[in-house]
Amino acid sequence: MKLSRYAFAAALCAAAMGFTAAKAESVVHVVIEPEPPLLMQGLAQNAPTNTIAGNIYEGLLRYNQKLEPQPSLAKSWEISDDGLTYVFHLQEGVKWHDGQPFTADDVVFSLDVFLREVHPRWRPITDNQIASVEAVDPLTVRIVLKQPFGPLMTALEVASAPMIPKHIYEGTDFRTNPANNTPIGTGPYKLQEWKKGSYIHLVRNTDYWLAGHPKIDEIYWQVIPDAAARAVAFETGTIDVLPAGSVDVYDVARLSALEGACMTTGGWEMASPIAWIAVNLREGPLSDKTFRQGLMHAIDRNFGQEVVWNGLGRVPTGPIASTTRFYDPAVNIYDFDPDKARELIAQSGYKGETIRLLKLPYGEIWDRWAEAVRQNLLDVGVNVELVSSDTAGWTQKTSDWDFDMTFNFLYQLGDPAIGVSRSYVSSNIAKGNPFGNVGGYSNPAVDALFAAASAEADEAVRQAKYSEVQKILTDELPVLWLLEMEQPTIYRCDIKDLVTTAIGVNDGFRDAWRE
Amino acid sequence: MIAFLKRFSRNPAAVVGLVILVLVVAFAILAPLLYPNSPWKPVQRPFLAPFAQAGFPMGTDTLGRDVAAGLVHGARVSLQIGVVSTIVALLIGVPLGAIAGYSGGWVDDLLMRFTEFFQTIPSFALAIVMVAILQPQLGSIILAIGVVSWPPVARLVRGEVLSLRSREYVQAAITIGQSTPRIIFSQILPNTIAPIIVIGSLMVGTAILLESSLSFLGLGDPNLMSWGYMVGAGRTRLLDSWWISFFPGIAIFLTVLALNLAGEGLNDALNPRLSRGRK
Amino acid sequence: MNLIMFLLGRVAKGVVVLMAIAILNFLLIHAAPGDPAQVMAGQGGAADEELLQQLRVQYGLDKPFLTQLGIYAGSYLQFDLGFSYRQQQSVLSLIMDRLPATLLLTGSAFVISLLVGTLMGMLAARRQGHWSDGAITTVSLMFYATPLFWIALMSQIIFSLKLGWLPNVGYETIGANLSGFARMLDIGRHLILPAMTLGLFFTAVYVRMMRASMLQVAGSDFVKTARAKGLSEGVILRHHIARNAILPVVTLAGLQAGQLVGGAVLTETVFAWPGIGRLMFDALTQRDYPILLGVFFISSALVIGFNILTELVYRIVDPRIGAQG
Amino acid sequence: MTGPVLSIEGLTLALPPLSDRPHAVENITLKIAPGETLCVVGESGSGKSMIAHSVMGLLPQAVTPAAGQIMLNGRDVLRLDQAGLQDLRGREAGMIFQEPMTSLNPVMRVSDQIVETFAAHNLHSREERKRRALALLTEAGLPDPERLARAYPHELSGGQRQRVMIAMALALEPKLLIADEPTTALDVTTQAQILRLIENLRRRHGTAVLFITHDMGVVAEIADRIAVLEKGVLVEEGLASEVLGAPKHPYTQKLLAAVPSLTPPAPKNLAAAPVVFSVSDLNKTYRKRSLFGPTREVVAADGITFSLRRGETIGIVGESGSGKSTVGRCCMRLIEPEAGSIILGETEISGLGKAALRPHRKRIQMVFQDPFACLNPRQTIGRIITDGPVAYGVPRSEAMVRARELLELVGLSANAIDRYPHEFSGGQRQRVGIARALALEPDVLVADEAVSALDVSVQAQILRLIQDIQQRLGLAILFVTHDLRVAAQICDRIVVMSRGRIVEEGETAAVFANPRHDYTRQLLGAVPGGAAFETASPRA
Repeated sequence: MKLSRYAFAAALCAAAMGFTAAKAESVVHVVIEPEPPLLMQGLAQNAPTNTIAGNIYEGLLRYNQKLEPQPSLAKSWEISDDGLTYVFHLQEGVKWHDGQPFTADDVVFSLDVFLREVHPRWRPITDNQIASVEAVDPLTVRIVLKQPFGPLMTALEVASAPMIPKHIYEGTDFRTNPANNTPIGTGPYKLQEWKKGSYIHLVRNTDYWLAGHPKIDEIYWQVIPDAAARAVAFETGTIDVLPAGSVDVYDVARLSALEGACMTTGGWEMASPIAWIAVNLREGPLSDKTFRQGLMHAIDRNFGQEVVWNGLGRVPTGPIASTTRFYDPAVNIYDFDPDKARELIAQSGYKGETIRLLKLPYGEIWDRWAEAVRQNLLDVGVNVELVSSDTAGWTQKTSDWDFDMTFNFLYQLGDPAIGVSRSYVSSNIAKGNPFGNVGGYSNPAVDALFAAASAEADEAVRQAKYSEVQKILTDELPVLWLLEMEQPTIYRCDIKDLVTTAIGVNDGFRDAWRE
Repeated sequence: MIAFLKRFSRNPAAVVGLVILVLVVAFAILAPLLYPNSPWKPVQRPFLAPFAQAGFPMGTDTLGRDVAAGLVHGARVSLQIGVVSTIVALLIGVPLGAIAGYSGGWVDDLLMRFTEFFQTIPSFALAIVMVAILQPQLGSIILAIGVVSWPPVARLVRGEVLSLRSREYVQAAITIGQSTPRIIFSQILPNTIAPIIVIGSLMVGTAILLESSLSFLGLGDPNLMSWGYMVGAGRTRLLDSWWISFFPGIAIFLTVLALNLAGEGLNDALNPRLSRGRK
Repeated sequence: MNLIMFLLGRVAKGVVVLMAIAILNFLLIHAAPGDPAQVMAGQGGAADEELLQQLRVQYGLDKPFLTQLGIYAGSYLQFDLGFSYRQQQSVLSLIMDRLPATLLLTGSAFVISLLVGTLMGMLAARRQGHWSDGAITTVSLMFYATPLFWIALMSQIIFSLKLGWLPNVGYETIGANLSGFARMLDIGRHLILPAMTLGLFFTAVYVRMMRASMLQVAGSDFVKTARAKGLSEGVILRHHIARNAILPVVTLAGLQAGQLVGGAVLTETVFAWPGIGRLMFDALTQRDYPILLGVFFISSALVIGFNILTELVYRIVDPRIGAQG
Repeated sequence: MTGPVLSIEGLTLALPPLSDRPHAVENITLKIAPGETLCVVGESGSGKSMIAHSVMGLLPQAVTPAAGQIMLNGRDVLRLDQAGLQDLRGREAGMIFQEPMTSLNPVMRVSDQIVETFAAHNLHSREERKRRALALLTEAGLPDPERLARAYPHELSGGQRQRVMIAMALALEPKLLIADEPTTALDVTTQAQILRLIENLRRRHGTAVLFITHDMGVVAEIADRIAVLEKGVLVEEGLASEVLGAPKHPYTQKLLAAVPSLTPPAPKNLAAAPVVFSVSDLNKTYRKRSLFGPTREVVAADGITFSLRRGETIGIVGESGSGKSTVGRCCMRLIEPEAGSIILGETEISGLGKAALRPHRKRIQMVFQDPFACLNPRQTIGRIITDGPVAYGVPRSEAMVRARELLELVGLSANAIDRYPHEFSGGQRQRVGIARALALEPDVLVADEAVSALDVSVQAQILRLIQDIQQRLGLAILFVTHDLRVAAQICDRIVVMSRGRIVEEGETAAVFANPRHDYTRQLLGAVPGGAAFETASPRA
């Protein structure tokens, strides 16, 4: 077994790299759960797709853990002083996995045609902010904006704006193109085999434009549906990397303590997810601000952080995560205070109506959390009934506003204009999107502040506006913020430089190597 | 009746089963007295081992809830699910089987084909789909378990009715001019009660197991603390906090075991003809 | 000749049943709430009405219900099980990728449970009242009464984690690139735990059934005849009692094939076994109806297959059936 | 002078506690000489089968030998261990049982079942065993033994199976053949053949036969000596001619007296009585359809025509499969005939729908064969009897009063009304069944083998009761039976059926005295005991 593996590696290296000296092949086994439906990142941006496809596709930019833009397919860039013109210079000698050259035409096609049509997060940016995207020459792209839009520079990572090969997709029906099953990107890894239900096998792209990268030869993303089985698989050595959320939080400490196992909470700076309970503000007791404030005092958020999440994460103060820009701690603070909660709830005139709390179907920990919150609320006399559902049911109910309260967590995506405002502005009240303003919160002042902040080039002015928004929102409580989530990635310590960017494992294998 | 009790008590395993059942039912009934607080309420620090602290003989779970309280309250839920879903299955299966067996001919054919459909569709998969689509709630869980469990009942009842139908006393009932429904209800069904009770007792156990499997897949009623929920919720902690899922697991095991032992005892006691084989 | 006629008859009947099941499934699932277009769009992180409409048109979800049913039935008749919107692949090819694993798992669990179950049942019946009878009966009851997933997890902890004897997840060693006999061996090692877990419950059922059946047959007239001929108890047990006692067990096994295939969902989940049970469960949580319907169809076909198999066995064991047609 | 093959000395078999008596048999002493046939007779529950089983060491676990010894060829069976018993069985004694349908292993070929007897005793080579099996089948008089040897039991008729059993029992040429009611389940002609076969083999091989039976006719046919058993006690033993000719014990006398005579009594004059029930051209064919392959047909009734006058009893006789029961049930419309008319009084009931038929049902009632299956075990006797009148609108309380009268009429105590069927004996239950039928005050009574399952003494009582009631109420009775002795005594006219057709019909006395059809002659010739019981008659 060892021998054949070795021989295979040798053959591969010798043939592809022209190396004469045989070198031990390095293989990494990573858990992926659930199995992604598709690896074509332009069409699917769910978590598992992003985790794998970020190593197949690339965006113009990458971000370090301080969320500063770094070169990726764009080698360098210039921004005009008025903040309206962005010029990107592309890397030279970049090839698609099928050998075709990557040019500025591909960028224009991706941003202006492909993503505009299919990417729900990119579409509002092109439609509302961008005047034109054009290829100046094969290695230069110019983007002209309608008005200044600072967040553009944080919106060009691989999941938000992946580069799509024009020669494959132009003129076809994007969603049914057979090439969707054999993704072609420019990234450091190529899809070798996808054994549905079992594993996804990526092999290193020998023509990768960054010399000497990637360093790991093969990655197997293994599908293991049960969390307990995943923990055992890591412990028995079947698995090398457990991306965030793969195992029960209580297993994190135990697994990290194993010999040769390391843990990091890094790599989630771009996402910086905040978990909250979205509240349906349209009718009933929940439409009353006082009642919601009572709920906020009733929920023991520290218990959630300390016990349910076993100490991971921080209790948030408001809509903007403390780890991202424009965070302002000077807001209304809600302590765990059942007596005050009872008082506020009594004040609101609550008469014991049943309130349905929809669980998030993402595993045991969310179940426990829902149970703890329900118990908190029952303790102050709020009649809560849990509703559980599978992913489809949760999506349906949340996006159809068929809930009283629902658990959710949303990514901050580097800038409040992209990741935060979407949950609070009234223009985003639309059925069909579980990640929009599902509660129906509508406040013209908030709308105006968010709009002004996104169109403002001056950072200080933006900060002022965001601070004001945070004050208003923490008073009105359109959602009940529960936790700034911290996401532990567990891996074998001999894998180095795995988490170096703001999206961690999602594009981390470009630079990772194994001792 | 006395002869029946005598025969039943001659089977020690059946008596043990009955005793366990009585205990479980007693716990279920006395739950609000034994543990007046909600079993969902965290009462101690999490992961307290059994007997580590007085008053918590079975320790606490991930949120610091008393496992013993959950167990006692869970007995109510699990028994309720087991019994009610069995009743649902019987309500579907008994009339269907009786009609098929008594009518014969194309009615029998049609009903048995229908039963065959339900036996051909993988039952657990069907239960999952039903619960998922109707939302995991007590009602949908009971319905799903009932719907996937009735075919054996229908077959059993049909077989019994088929054999009873040709019995001479049923023929006699026809000749004395009794109406068909009357014959079914007064002559046939009373004589199928024994096997129905036996299969019913076994089905209660299967239903409890089925509910635990649904819970494991996240398809339990989130507002009810059943044993299945407890085992499922504690399963990831088998290694370091075994007691969280062990005690409810044992409870399920003992109850199902007891139902089986009692059911078999019942079977033997009701069927003295068959038990002759046992010395 | 007789056998071929029988097989043809059974297969023909099976096809009719399958068709009816296919239509029944379609009705059941479409009666349920949950808009597939929305679920699919929801996964993207954001969705608007425009996108939803695009998806509905593309997948025929905008057509009237009866038209959808017509299209569905028509394509099933041509062995076209539809196209998965989420996975961008035909349902048949998705299922066929997974089918071998499920066949292997359920097939071996079926065979193991039947073999072990009947053997243990025989042993228990033979030693009726002896301690070994008690032990077999108790152990089988234990397996019967313990939740399947609990046994699955315990076996992983014991055999994979603590003892390190067997792998705990998957169908084969991923990345080992084995072939031929080595690969078979590897798959076999991976198969042991899931097949054992899935088979245990049914083994328990068959043990008890076989034991009861043996004891009942032991009271038959022909057993008395055999004794009167001076046969030894061992011969009587093997040639007379066991051969007759196994008949109801085989019938039961056929009837329980549906449970076996259904039970695979759980086993496949815990052991990351890439079979159709998990495909179904994933499809369910995503409301990927074409896959869901396809899996139900194929697994029903599987159950019918197991039924035919047991009937064949029955015919081999019991000469009375063949003669009566 | 050789010693006895089997000698049973002071055998007492204990029953488990809580049984209705402490011992199955008490202090039995019997001997069988080589080549001799000893018949052990007794009614059900007399313990006769226990004796047969104890000789083979095949007693049920609950029954334990309490005293005595059983010497078989010098060995005491009761003191042998398992291996000793196995050696003895088959070699020293062979046994055949009552039920040919269940006594052979259904999933094993006939020859294999014989061959394994040799194998069990380590006799002969493989080929020799097969050859001998074939020879045995030939000797047992089976047609085409080559083919039958490869057959499975279900492919054989009852008589053929019993021949196989005999061949098997005699495979090792044992000194003793134990036959436990071997012909009870067989038709009368087959019974005669089997008895002849046993007799022939006994002569040829000098085998002693221990023959257990309840049928005095059979005893008269074959016994050298007779042992009479009453409730586990041996009441009389002696040479056949002595016991049959001059029975000493009252019980024996009673048994013999109960055997119906084959000579019918003088016919009643019924010419003036009106016809109350008639059947013409009744047809019924059973079809078993199968998806593939031909449809199987069995003609159960073909052009059946007869009519019944008030106060008359017509007997339908025939062997199993003759269609006699089908005709009986068609008359009740429990089975739907395909063609023909059934006229009850003035009404043609054959064309009526279910609902239209119901009001007429009360006028024709039925008494069933099985006293254990004919009463709902979960209903009281009162409920059982009154259900009929209640179905016709009589208030339950009123019906109960009548039920008490009926119970007295059929010879039971009126307070039986609150008891359940299992508290009664077979004969008593049959009386309840008759009371149930009479509760509706019918014109016609169909008795389907109504006395076949009863012991002979009880049978005589029930027959007497039926005749009695007929006289009192002027019932017309259709009496379906296989037993020609019974038919001779109770029927005014006889209809002989074979394969769904009536082969002969006439006044009972005329038919018995002068049968015209071959089949009738064959049936009469096969009645065991023949004219041995002429003096005894149920009316005597």
